[in-house]
Formats: sequence, C-alpha cells, structure tokens
Amino acid sequence: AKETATEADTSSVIQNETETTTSGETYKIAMVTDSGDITDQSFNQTTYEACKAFAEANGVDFNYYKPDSDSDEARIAAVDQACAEGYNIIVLPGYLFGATLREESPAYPDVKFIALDMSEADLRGDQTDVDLSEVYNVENTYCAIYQEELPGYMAGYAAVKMGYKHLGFLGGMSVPAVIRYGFGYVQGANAAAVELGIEDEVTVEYAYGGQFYGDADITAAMDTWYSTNGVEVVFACGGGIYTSAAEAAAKVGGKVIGVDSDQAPVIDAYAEGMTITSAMKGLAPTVNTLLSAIVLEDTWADYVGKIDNLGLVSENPEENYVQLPLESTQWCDTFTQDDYKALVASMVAGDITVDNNIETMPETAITVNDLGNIK
Amino acid sequence: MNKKEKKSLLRNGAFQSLIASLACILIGLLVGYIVLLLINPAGAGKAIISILKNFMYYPTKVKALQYFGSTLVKTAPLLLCSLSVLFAYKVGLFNIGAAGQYVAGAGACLYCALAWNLPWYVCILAAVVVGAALAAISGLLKAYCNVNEVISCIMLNWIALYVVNMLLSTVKDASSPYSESLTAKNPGALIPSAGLSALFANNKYVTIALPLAVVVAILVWVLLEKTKLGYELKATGLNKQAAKYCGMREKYNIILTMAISGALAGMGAAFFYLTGVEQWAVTQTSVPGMGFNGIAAAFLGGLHPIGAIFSSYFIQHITSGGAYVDKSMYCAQISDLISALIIYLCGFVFFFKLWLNRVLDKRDEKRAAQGQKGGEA
Amino acid sequence: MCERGRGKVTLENYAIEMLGITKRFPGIVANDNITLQLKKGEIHALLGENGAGKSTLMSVLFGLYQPEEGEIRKDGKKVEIKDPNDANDLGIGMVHQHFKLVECFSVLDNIILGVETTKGGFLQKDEARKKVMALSEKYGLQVEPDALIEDITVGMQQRTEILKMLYRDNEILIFDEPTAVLTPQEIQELMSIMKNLAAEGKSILFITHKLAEIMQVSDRCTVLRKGKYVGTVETKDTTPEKLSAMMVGRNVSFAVEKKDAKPGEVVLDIQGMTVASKRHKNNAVNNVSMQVRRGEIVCIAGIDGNGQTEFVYGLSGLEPLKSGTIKLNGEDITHAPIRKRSMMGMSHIPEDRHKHGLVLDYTLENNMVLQRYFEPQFTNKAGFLKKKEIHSYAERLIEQYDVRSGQGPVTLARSMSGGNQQKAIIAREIDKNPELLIAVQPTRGLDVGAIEYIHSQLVAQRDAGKGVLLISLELDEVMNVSDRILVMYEGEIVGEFDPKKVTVEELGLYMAGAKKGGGKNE
Amino acid sequence: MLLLIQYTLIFASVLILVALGGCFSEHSGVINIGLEGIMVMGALGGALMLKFVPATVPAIVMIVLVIAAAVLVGMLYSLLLAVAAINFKADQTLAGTALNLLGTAAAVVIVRAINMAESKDNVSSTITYIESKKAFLVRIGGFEFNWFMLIAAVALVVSYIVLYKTKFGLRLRACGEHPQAADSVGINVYKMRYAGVLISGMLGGLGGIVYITAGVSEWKFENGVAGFGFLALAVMIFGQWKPVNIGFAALLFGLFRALSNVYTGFPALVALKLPSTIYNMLPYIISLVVLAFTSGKSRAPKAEGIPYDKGQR
Ligand SMILES: Nc1ncnc2c1ncn2[C@@H]1O[C@H](COP(=O)(O)OP(=O)(O)OP(=O)(O)O)[C@@H](O)[C@H]1O
Ligand SMILES: Nc1ncnc2c1ncn2[C@@H]1O[C@H](COP(=O)(O)OP(=O)(O)OP(=O)(O)O)[C@@H](O)[C@H]1O
Ligand SMILES: [Mg+2]
Ligand SMILES: [Mg+2]
Repeated sequence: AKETATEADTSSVIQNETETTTSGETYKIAMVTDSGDITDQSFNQTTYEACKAFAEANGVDFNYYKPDSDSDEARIAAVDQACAEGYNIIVLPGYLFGATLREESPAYPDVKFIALDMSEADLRGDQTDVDLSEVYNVENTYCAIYQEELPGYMAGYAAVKMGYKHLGFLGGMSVPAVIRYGFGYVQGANAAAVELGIEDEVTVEYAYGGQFYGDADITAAMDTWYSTNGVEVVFACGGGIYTSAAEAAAKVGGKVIGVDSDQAPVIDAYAEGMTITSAMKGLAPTVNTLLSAIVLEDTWADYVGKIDNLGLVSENPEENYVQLPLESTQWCDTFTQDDYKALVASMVAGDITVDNNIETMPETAITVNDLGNIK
Repeated sequence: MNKKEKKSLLRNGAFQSLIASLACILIGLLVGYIVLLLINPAGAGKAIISILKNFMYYPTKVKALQYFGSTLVKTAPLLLCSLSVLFAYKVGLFNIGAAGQYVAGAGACLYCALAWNLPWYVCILAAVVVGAALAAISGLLKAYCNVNEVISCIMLNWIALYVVNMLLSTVKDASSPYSESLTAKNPGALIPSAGLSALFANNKYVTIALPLAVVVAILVWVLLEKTKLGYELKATGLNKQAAKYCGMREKYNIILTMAISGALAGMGAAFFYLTGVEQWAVTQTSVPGMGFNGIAAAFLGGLHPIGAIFSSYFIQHITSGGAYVDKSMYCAQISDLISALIIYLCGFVFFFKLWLNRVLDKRDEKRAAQGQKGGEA
Repeated sequence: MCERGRGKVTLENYAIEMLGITKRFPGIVANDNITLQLKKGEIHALLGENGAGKSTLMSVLFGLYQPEEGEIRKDGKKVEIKDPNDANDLGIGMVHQHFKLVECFSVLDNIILGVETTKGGFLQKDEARKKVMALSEKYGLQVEPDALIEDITVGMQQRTEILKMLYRDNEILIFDEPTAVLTPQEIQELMSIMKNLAAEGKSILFITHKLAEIMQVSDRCTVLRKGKYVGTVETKDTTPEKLSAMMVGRNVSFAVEKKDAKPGEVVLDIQGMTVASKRHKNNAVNNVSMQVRRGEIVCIAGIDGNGQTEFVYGLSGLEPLKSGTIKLNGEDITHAPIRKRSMMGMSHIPEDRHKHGLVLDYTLENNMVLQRYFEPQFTNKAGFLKKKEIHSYAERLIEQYDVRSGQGPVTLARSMSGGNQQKAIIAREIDKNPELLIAVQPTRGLDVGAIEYIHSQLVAQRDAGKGVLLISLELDEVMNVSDRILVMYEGEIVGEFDPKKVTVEELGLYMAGAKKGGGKNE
Repeated sequence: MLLLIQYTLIFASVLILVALGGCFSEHSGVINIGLEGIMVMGALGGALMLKFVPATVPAIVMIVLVIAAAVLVGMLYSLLLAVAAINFKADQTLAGTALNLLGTAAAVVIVRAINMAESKDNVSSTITYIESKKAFLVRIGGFEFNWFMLIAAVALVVSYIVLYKTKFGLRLRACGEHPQAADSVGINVYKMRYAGVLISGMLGGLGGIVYITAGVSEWKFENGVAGFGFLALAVMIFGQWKPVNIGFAALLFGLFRALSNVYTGFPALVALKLPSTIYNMLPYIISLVVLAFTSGKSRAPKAEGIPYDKGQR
C-alpha cells in the first residue's frame, strides 16, 4: 500500500513534466558523481554509461551532476540541485553518499534514490544503534553493495592457476571496495597456490597508489615491480591507475588484470594480450534492472528499502553480479572455462567462502609484501 | 567648481581602487564569457548567468538562503587568507605561503579536535599558533639568513602539505581517505552557530566564524593604519636598515609580521574545517587553492582589509556559482579560469592608478602653465 | 652677465648648445628655459643649489629625459637626443652622480657593455682589453680590468666610468658631482685627469657643489637657481664669493664664524673600542679611546674607508663591539640597544641618508617622527598614533629648518632632493635636543647654502652645551668647524690636533699614514 | 639500479629545463613564479600535437613537431607574464601566481572542450598518446633512453655559453643586475627582459611536455604538473642561478624523486620502511636548509622583481 501511495504522489508532483515514457509515468534520471568525474574509468563512468544508455533507449531525460568539492556538503548540494531541476530518479554511485542519503532521502520523499556500493555501515555512519528506518528514508531508497572480494578471489585464483607465480596488486586509494578486491585477490591466489602445493613459490606485492590516476611516480614503482622485482602480473584496481601498470608492463611484456568492467579493450591498447582477465562487478546490470523496474515495469516496490549484497546468485557465471569475462579472459589448459565454472559453482554452493573483512590482511600461506601507500 | 569635485574624487585612492577592481571583474567576466562562447555558443549566456546567480539559482527562498549561507561559510576562510596576504604585503612581504599556513592550520585544528577531543576555541587557537609558527620560519629565514620569503614559503607550502597528510592519516576513517567527521567524533570542536544558522534556513555550517572573520578584518585595518605597531612594521618592511637605525627591532618585526600573517591564514583554516563543512582528504597531492585565492581577494580588494571583505565574497560567489554551470556543456573550472584571470588583471591595477594620476597631473600642469602665461601677459 | 642664450646665436663654434630647455616634473619645473653653451676643449662647470636642476639638465642632454621645450645643437646643427644611444652616437658620455656600474661584473665587462665586439655572437674581449689598457696608460687612469666592481674602491669605480666614456670615443664628457664621493687625494687626481682630457680637445661639463674645485679646473661656469638660468661667467674673472652669491642670491660666508669653545664635562667616553671588519681579517676599528665634552665639536678626520663608518656603527649600536666600553654621561651603554642610546640623548646623522636616514617610501611627516613616534606626545597609552600631533610637529620642523618639498608634510621622502632629504634628517636629529650629536659627513653632496646652514646648526648645538662629534672627509670642513681634530688611520687614532695650530698639509700626511703617533700639539 | 638511473635522469631533465627557464628570466630581472603554469601550458601544446599527429610519422618528425608545439605554447603563455611585469610593472609574484592558477584552469577547460567536441560523453580532461609517445623512447637493454635527456643536457651547455660567453648573455645579466646601468649604455632593458621571459617560457613549456610524457601515456590536466614548477624553482636557487650548478642540483633532486618511487627495488630501503612522503618532502627541506646557509651572500640577480622604470633612480 505504502509503495503505491508513494507512486501516487510521485506522479502528482511531476504531472507538469513534459517527458513521458512507455509506462505513462514521467521520469527524469540524474546521476551524481561521488568525487571523481564520469570519466574516472571506474564506477562513476560505468554507472554514467549505463544510465545514459538506458535513458536514450527509453527516451527518458538524463543528466549528471558533479559536486564542486569532495565533501558531503557539496554532494548534498548536487542532489538538491538535481531535485530542484525536477529530476526524480537519482543514481548515487559510491560509498561516499551515506551522509547524502541520510540528509536527502527524507527531504525528498517523492524522489527515488538508487545508491550503489552503499553498505549498511556507510549508510549508518555514526548512528550505529538506532533503527535503520530512522537513519534514512526506506520508502524511496534502494542500496546495493557488491561482494568485490569474490571477483578479486576469482582473479587471484585464475592468475596463479594460469601459472603466474609473482603477482602484484596496485589499488587506487584504500577505500572499502578496493580493499575488498585486494584482499579477495590475495585469498584467491593463496587458495590456488595451496591447491597446487606451491605456497612457497608464490609472492604477492601489495600496494595502493593513493590516487585514481597514473603518473610518472607510479609508473616508476611499477617498473620496479615488473623489471627489478620480476612481478609477472599486476591487478590494477582503481580508476585510471591501470595506465601506470600497463605502461610498465608494456616494456617487459608483463601482464595486467582489469577491474570493474571488462578492461581488455582499454588495456590492450598498450600491448596485445596484456590483459589476462578482469575482475568485474555488475554495476551496469544493477542500474539497468532498477531503472527498468521503475520506468518500465513498475516493480520498484520489490526493491525499495533493500540493501542488497550483490554477489553470486547462479551457477551460470554470466547471471551473477560478479564475474570474470568469458570471452576476453586468457583461458589456458591449466585454467579452462570449465575450471572457472567449477570454481563459481563451488563458491555458490558455499564450499569456498571468501572472507570480506577489510580491517586486516588475510592470513596466507604465500608471501605477501604489504607496501601500503607508495605515493 | 564641479570640475574640482570631479578631480578630487578621481584623485581619491579608495575610489581609484574601486574602479580598478570593478574593471578587473568586468574584463575577467567578459573573457570568461568569450571562452564559453567559443566552447559552445548555445549555453554561454545561461552559463555565465548561473555563475553570477550562484545560490539565487534556486527558485525556493529556503534553498536559496541555505546556499547563500554555504557561500558565506566558504567566504570566511577566504577572507582570512586574503587578510593574511595583504597584511604581509603592506609590510613589504609577499606571503605566498598563506596556502601552506592554511594547510598547517587545518592540520593543527583537526588533529586537536580528533586526536585529543579538544573544544573548538582551543582548536582555533592551535590552528592560529601553528599557522603563525610556520610563517615565522619564513620570517626567521628572512631576518637572519636573508632568504627571500616567497621562495621559503613555496618550499614550506609543500612540506606542510606532506606533513599534514601524514599527521591526519592517524585520525582518518579506517575505510576512507578522509579525516573523521567532527560531528561524529567530537561535536564540541564544531564552532557554535549561536542561532546564526536559523537565519540561513538552518544551514548548520553557518557559525559565528562569519562575524568573527569580519571583526578580524577590521582589527587588521586598525592595526595597520592607526597603531604604533603598524607604523613600526611598515617602516621595517620598507627599509630594514632605517628601522634598525632608529632602534626598532627589525629582525623581530619581520618575524612578527610573518607570524601574524600566518596566524590569520591558520585561523582561516580553522574557520573552515571546524564548521564540519568539509573533511580533510589525506591523499591530497596539491595544496588547497584557498591561500592562492586569498592573493586574488587581497589585490582585488585594493589591498584594503575592508575591501577584502567584499572581494573575498565576490570570488567565493563566482567560485560557488561554477557548480551551477550545465556540466553537459561546460566544466566547473570555468569559474577558476575567471578568478585566475581576475588575479592576473589585478596586476595591472597599480599601473592603472599611476597612469590615471599621470593624466591628472598633466592636466593640472597644463592648467598651471596657462595660469602662469596668463599672469605674465 | 650675458643675456638669455636664445638672443646671441652662435658665431664661435660650440661643441654643444642647449637652448631654452624646459623640463617639468610633477609639481615642479626642474629646468625653466635654460641655456647652456659648451665650447670645444673647455671645462665648463655647472653650479647650483640642491634641486636647482643640474642633474635634470644633464639627463636631458644625455637623452634620459625629453625636454618639453627648447632645442639642442651639436656643432651648430640641431639634433634629437631620444635616448642614451643617440647621445652616444653624438659622442656625448656621462659619469652619473650615482655610478651606473654592474657590481658583479668585472671592470672590463662594464666598460665594453653595450659596445661589445663579437665574432659570431661570441664575445671577443682581447682587443677591448688592449684598447682599455692603452687608454688608461694615456690618461693615467689605473684600473684592474678583471677586478669585480664590488671589490674596488670608489675612486677606481669612477675611473672605470671615465674609461667607459673614453672607450666609446666620446668628445663631450659630463661629470655629475664626481667629487662628492672622493677623498682629497682622489679629487686631485681627477682634476688633473680632467685637465689632460680637455687638453686632448675633449669638452667637459662638470657639476659640483665645491667652489674651490670650480676655481681650480673650470674655464667657464654656468649657474642655475631653482631651475632658472642665472648666468655664465669666465672663471678667471670671478671669485667663489661672486659665484655663491649668483647661486644662492645672497652672500654666503665660508669661514664659519664661531666663538671659542668652552668645553664642559665629558659627555662621551670611549675606552679601547674595537670593532671587527666585515671585509678583512683584522679589525676595522682598533682599540680607539676618545672623549667628547659638552660645548665642543670634536672632528674625526681621515680618508674614506679607514674605519670611520665602523666606528660610528659601534658607537651608535648598529654593530656590536669586539671589546672596549662606551659611556654616555657616565653611564655605560656598551651593550645598550639602539633605542636606549637614542633615548639617553644620542642623536645620529647617518652617513647614508637613503640606507639608514630615511624610509624613502614614507611621507616626510612619518620620517620626521622616526626617532620619537613612540613617545607619549605621538602615541597614546593604547598604542594608537596621534596623527594630528605628528602632522603639526612635522609642519613645525619643515617651517623651522626650511625643508623644501613638493607637498609639505605628506611628500614622499623619495621624491625630495637629496639636499632637502638631508635637511629633514638634521631637523629630526637636532630637534630631539640631544646630549651628543653624531654627524657623519652631514654636508655630502649639498650646496654651499645648505652647507653653511648645517655648519651653523652644528655650532649652535655646541654653544647650547651639547657635545658634537663630526666625522668628515673634507679637510676644509674639518678645519673650519671643529674645535679638536682626531685623525683616524687604519682604524686607529693616529693624532690629535688643534685646528688653529695645524696645517692642512700636516693633517694630510697623518691621514695618508705617512706620520703616526701624532704629537698632541698643545 | 638501471631504473633508478633512468628515472633520476628523466626527472632531472625536467628540472634542468624548467630551472634554466627560471634562470634566464631571473637573470633578465623578472622573477618567474609562474613556471608551474607555463609547464602545464607547454605540456598541453605538446600533448595536443601528440594527439593529433598520426603515430605513423617518423619518430624524428614527431619529436620536432611536439617540441615545437610545447615551446611555442610555452612562449606565448609566458608573454602574459612579460606584458604584465615589463610593460605594466605589475607585481611579478602576483602575475606569476596568476599564471599558475590560470594555467591549470585554462588547460582543463581547453582539453574538455576538445574532448567533448569529439564525443559528447567524454568530459574528461585527459589526453592519451600511447602510440605517438613511443617516438621519444629508445630501449638500450634494460635502460629506456629518452631523447629529452639529451635535449636537457644540450640545453644546459648552451645556456652556459649563452649566459657567459655571448654579448646577449652579458647584456641580459646586466639588465637583471642594474637595469639603469644597462639603459645608460643604450641597452633596451625592456627588450632584454622580454627575451629573458620568453626563453623561460620556451624552456618551461618544454619541461612541461617532458614531465607528462616521462612515465605515462596519458595525462589528466586537472592534476597540473604536481608542483614540479616549484621544485624547479628550488633547483634554480639551489644552483645559485648558475647553469652548471643547476645541472647538479637537478640530478640530486631527481635522485630523491626517483628514490621515492623505485625504493621498493632496494631491500635496504624497503627495510627502512620510510613513508615515501619523506622522500617527496626531502628536496624541499634540503633546499630550505641550503638556502639558509647560502642566501647570506646569495647571488640572486640584484634587480630581480623590481619593475624597471626609466624615470626612477
Ligand atoms: N625623476 C624625477 N621626478 C620628479 N622630480 C624630479 C625628478 N628628478 C628630479 N626631480 C626634481 O627636479 C628638481 C631638480 O632636480 P635635479 O636632479 O636637477 O637637481 P640637482 O641640481 O641635480 O640637485 P642635486 O645638487 O641635489 O643633485 C628637484 O627638485 C627634484 O626633486
Ligand atoms: N624619481 C624621483 N622623483 C623625484 N625626485 C627625484 C627622483 N630621483 C631623484 N630625485 C631628486 O632629484 C635630485 C637629483 O637627484 P640626484 O640623485 O642627482 O641628486 P641627489 O639625490 O641630491 O644625490 P646626492 O645627494 O648624492 O646629491 C635629487 O635631489 C633627488 O632627490
Ligand atoms: Mg644632481
Ligand atoms: Mg646631489
């Protein structure tokens, strides 16, 4: 009943809007970037592209907003601005929007909020003891968080299985999503090594760049990894930071693992076949699902108020929210597609569990050199 | 007769600064507009308007008020930075280090607030002291080693940034690159609003920092123009040797000047970060622009503390206004561009005044000459 | 007296004629319809009070300023001199009052600067060096071509300036107050050099405030007053008295008339003062002991650079002593800060008025209270300045000491003539009503009118029972003003004399270090 | 080890070029705080060239074109400083600061405009030049030689000769030391100062492109040049305004910069566990300390920062 009520006044507010969609409702979609830009080659960009694609496909009005500084105040201002311009579906990618949701979701009951990468903890901020419904407006907000540790695990597992013994992890900034990827990666590599009984041969260099873009300094560090320390493959995890990894890899024919989306096309621009795989999470699908739920199918009610923890749902990898790309991954006979499918299956089945804590580096049999922030 | 009045008005320094500043603003906006036109003629007009409208962009009174508040909140630190710059400048020192002292101040007040849970006034004090200390280093270097303050300040800007990043990493959120939120960790460190926020649609960031900033501006003016200390400091700035000759402690004065200047910048940081409006990102790789914009505001304000109040507001106004530019056509940096242009143009102000006076002099001489001729004949 | 130049147009061949030149500066007519005619091979002196317009006129001739009216002729032909290049092409060279030499360049580099000989853009210094050495031989201008300017004496710097002109084969040479900065010996050298040059057929314009020099070298002399042309006279049929009358418009007395001194008790007592030197290892001032009594003018004579400057720095507190004690009115002030000394009644007219004496970018009124702005009469308890009092105080001093400036108390000190800048300082220091007045080269670069005035002020202070310590490089000043003469040589007092009982020659010997352990000729 | 050398050299090249730029400007009497901004603009010029010239052209052509672009843009941009500081007697520090702020802002605006003109969605301020950049690199074993290293070395030698062995240099330095003197011997101080500033624009611009191609194949102009212009300033002072010393200073600073990134290749340093922030901070601290000891008798051009005005004496 509540939902329909919401629907009702939603429509009532926006009657005067011009845009109409197939469902007869009138929607305007806005996206607000967290601190980066929609070209951060990361979740902002993925989200933007998904929204845009959907909007164009369905003739819905769409625009994006960028906060003028990296602060809650600015993010809230951006949402205010979007709402003031009559946008009533607001997509917020990134864990930074917790405070924004706390403030704005109650303030605009008729606007629908879709928050990605938003865990309960992020949402609660410091209000740990009160009931969630008092923290934010459960009647117009949907949150999703991804189990990045899973694709991270798969990537690490795959890399070692493919025969790489000296791995590297280059994170952007040490933010939750990135950490989950990283720790998953380490666990995966460890599992594979143990499986093959080569714990003592496998090493992981682990570091964060402290920024989401590459530059001479980070490239220098990567050069050291590839050329001096003999690292074979680096999981470049965070926005444009892969550029430095790819730069260095290209010089010595090293390998790189992409992140978030299938980055093979981008990274291979540096050298053919550089990308052995990508640890993907399904931002785009989620965006699509929800936008269509609202705009096309009127099934928003099924989602609103939830904080989904998106990960593995099916034995069929492609139906999952987290996966490795089937086509661009460099399958080989030590790690075939079937091995991958098997892996997914056993993960779904729960035979394999991946720890998702982001406080401490997972215990491993293999050596992990934690270099912390290298810049 | 009225000729005379016109002349006296044109001769008036304050009036000259005013025209000059307005000219800078106009030209700056004009160039900005042209740039917009070049990029995309369609929305140029709309864009420049929304930059100028800033918060007035909101149809509803409430929101408008609220964001007027936000603009003011950011004006306070800018004002203090510009005071820092102009104070030093009046005393013959170019404190390009305001940026770094601002950083140091931010580091100090946030650390006191988050690591030691100290109340807001103590945190402000800490920021002031640390800012002063950092600037005093430049002062010391100039007084005793005659190191050009501009250079030492630039070095210290970077050092301050790196150190503060390291320091605040110890009080940052476990899972994000930001210093912990004051509201959560230590609300006592938030500068009280004393009911001011009510005036701005409960914009909780509006605090007594605003009136305080204005008061400081006035104090700076009094100190410079009316007091013995101001006289001494200016003398020292203009001629170190002469100051020594007539018994002023010239080294001490140079250091004192820098210290005061740094204190102002540090206070600016406190007035910003202790409102909780923004957290410090320990991954910052460049010094926040506040100090540099302070230079702009200082010169745009005709190097007058009271003028600085208005110029600071203006600069902040267009900076905030940049957020309302349609991102699908232009980028927010347009307003950075404009304020940068304005700084640049401020460089021409002195020449403008010089030129104006020359013109006036010429005119008067001509008059005088004619007068003489008349007399002889 | 001849009429205004426009009238008698040239029949004799003049090297340079400046006809009816007028040059205005904001608020002042620096040159008002001035005519100056320079014959070939003559030494032509230009005389006038401070701010009379001499430098300006020369700057016009040298192309630094453009005159509003009037024309310049070379060998009877009208010429345009827009900048120093034009002047150079016309063979006009100038030795500026404040030398225009690049401190960190070598003498040679300074000489060739602007007229370098190059091969493919690269400097070729060898010929240049030969030519310079030849010139310095010919005119007896010793220089070390490779020494840096900052390391050589003022005298050699000036010789460099002269060589600069000769190197450019200039025919017309302008000297703006060349002697203001030279020691007596150096002055004599310069005089003979100028004579040689004239003998070589070069024409010389020579600005100075010292009538003796004019009488000694010049053939003719043109006098300016307050920017106006007064007249031109043959030196041989005029006298210093006539000249100064022309220049100031009244008779000036050179012999400072003063009653005998009646020395009272000791004001200043210095024992074994030693001051380290910035430039060399051994001390600049070495174990100097001396006293100044009330009612006497003690003069420290000596050639520039024999420690006088450091001596005064030590005495006034600008530099710390290495050893020794200073007592003012019996109280030990050896380690007292400058402010304390000043408040205890020490006044100091500094050697360099631009460096120490004034804040050039402050107004005259602010400069007038530089030594006492903190006194209750100018600052209230809360630390606020009393602007009105300061203004009226400045007005009083300007009135009383006849300091001339564009806009009175609110004039920028920078824009005042050096002579008046000096007067302002003297007014400030004397009006403090000191116990001890230290005057370092107080008349440097000033005109006879100003000099007379300043000397009379010193004497007045003495007669008022103050102690006066005068440091001077100019022997006639030393002889005229002082009651007691101490000669300083290489940082030590080498002799004490009574001006009435000693000759200039004898003093000169002591100053040159030829004689030592000066017998107290009582 | 090779890596350390390689990165030391490339960072040093940037610093040498830019510091020499500052050196020329200051010897002419104009303080150039704006090097940072000039670098950004030069980088922009070069980057656009890299972007638009097909990567297929022969390396030498590419190199020449890119350098030309960077140099040209750098010079044009430095004109802003020249006009303000020389003709209009603006406060040089102020003008320089404006140049810095303007540089980044303008670059971002321009690049975005271009990107958006190409594709509506690409609002990034990034320029990519993966292929075309390869023209600058020559692999010699493990060592990646960059033509800019050579250019920087040449620039160093040439600057020394120009400053101390030519008529131009003599006059330039005279203008920085005692413009009135220069003027009185008929040297056009304004022209000389223009020359000085333009040269600094040239070298600064070059330094800019070298910096953004040093380690990466795409550059996001929002990031400016991360304070390298200021670091170069430090190098210049550290080098006491003398080309040769500047060379050494640059190598030293370059070494620290490189160390902060490749120290993971040296177990000893890894063991130290120093945060790389320290390495980044060191150059600034060192130059401060050095300044403290050398500035007493600093060789800074005497008249630098003082606008020249014929009337004044
Ligand atoms: N550049 C200038 N701007 C304004 N006024 C000037 C300038 N140069 C000279 N004056 C003024 O013009 C008058 C004449 O100056 P000038 O230099 O000719 O005097 P002078 O005869 O050389 O004096 P002195 O004997 O002290 O050298 C002075 O009152 C001086 O203040
Ligand atoms: N820019 C200026 N504005 C106003 N007056 C000036 C300016 N420059 C010089 N003057 C004045 O013009 C006169 C001529 O200057 P000049 O340096 O020749 O003589 P001076 O200053 O008296 O030096 P000195 O004291 O050694 O004679 C001086 O009185 C000086 O104060
Ligand atoms: Mg003169
Ligand atoms: Mg004079």
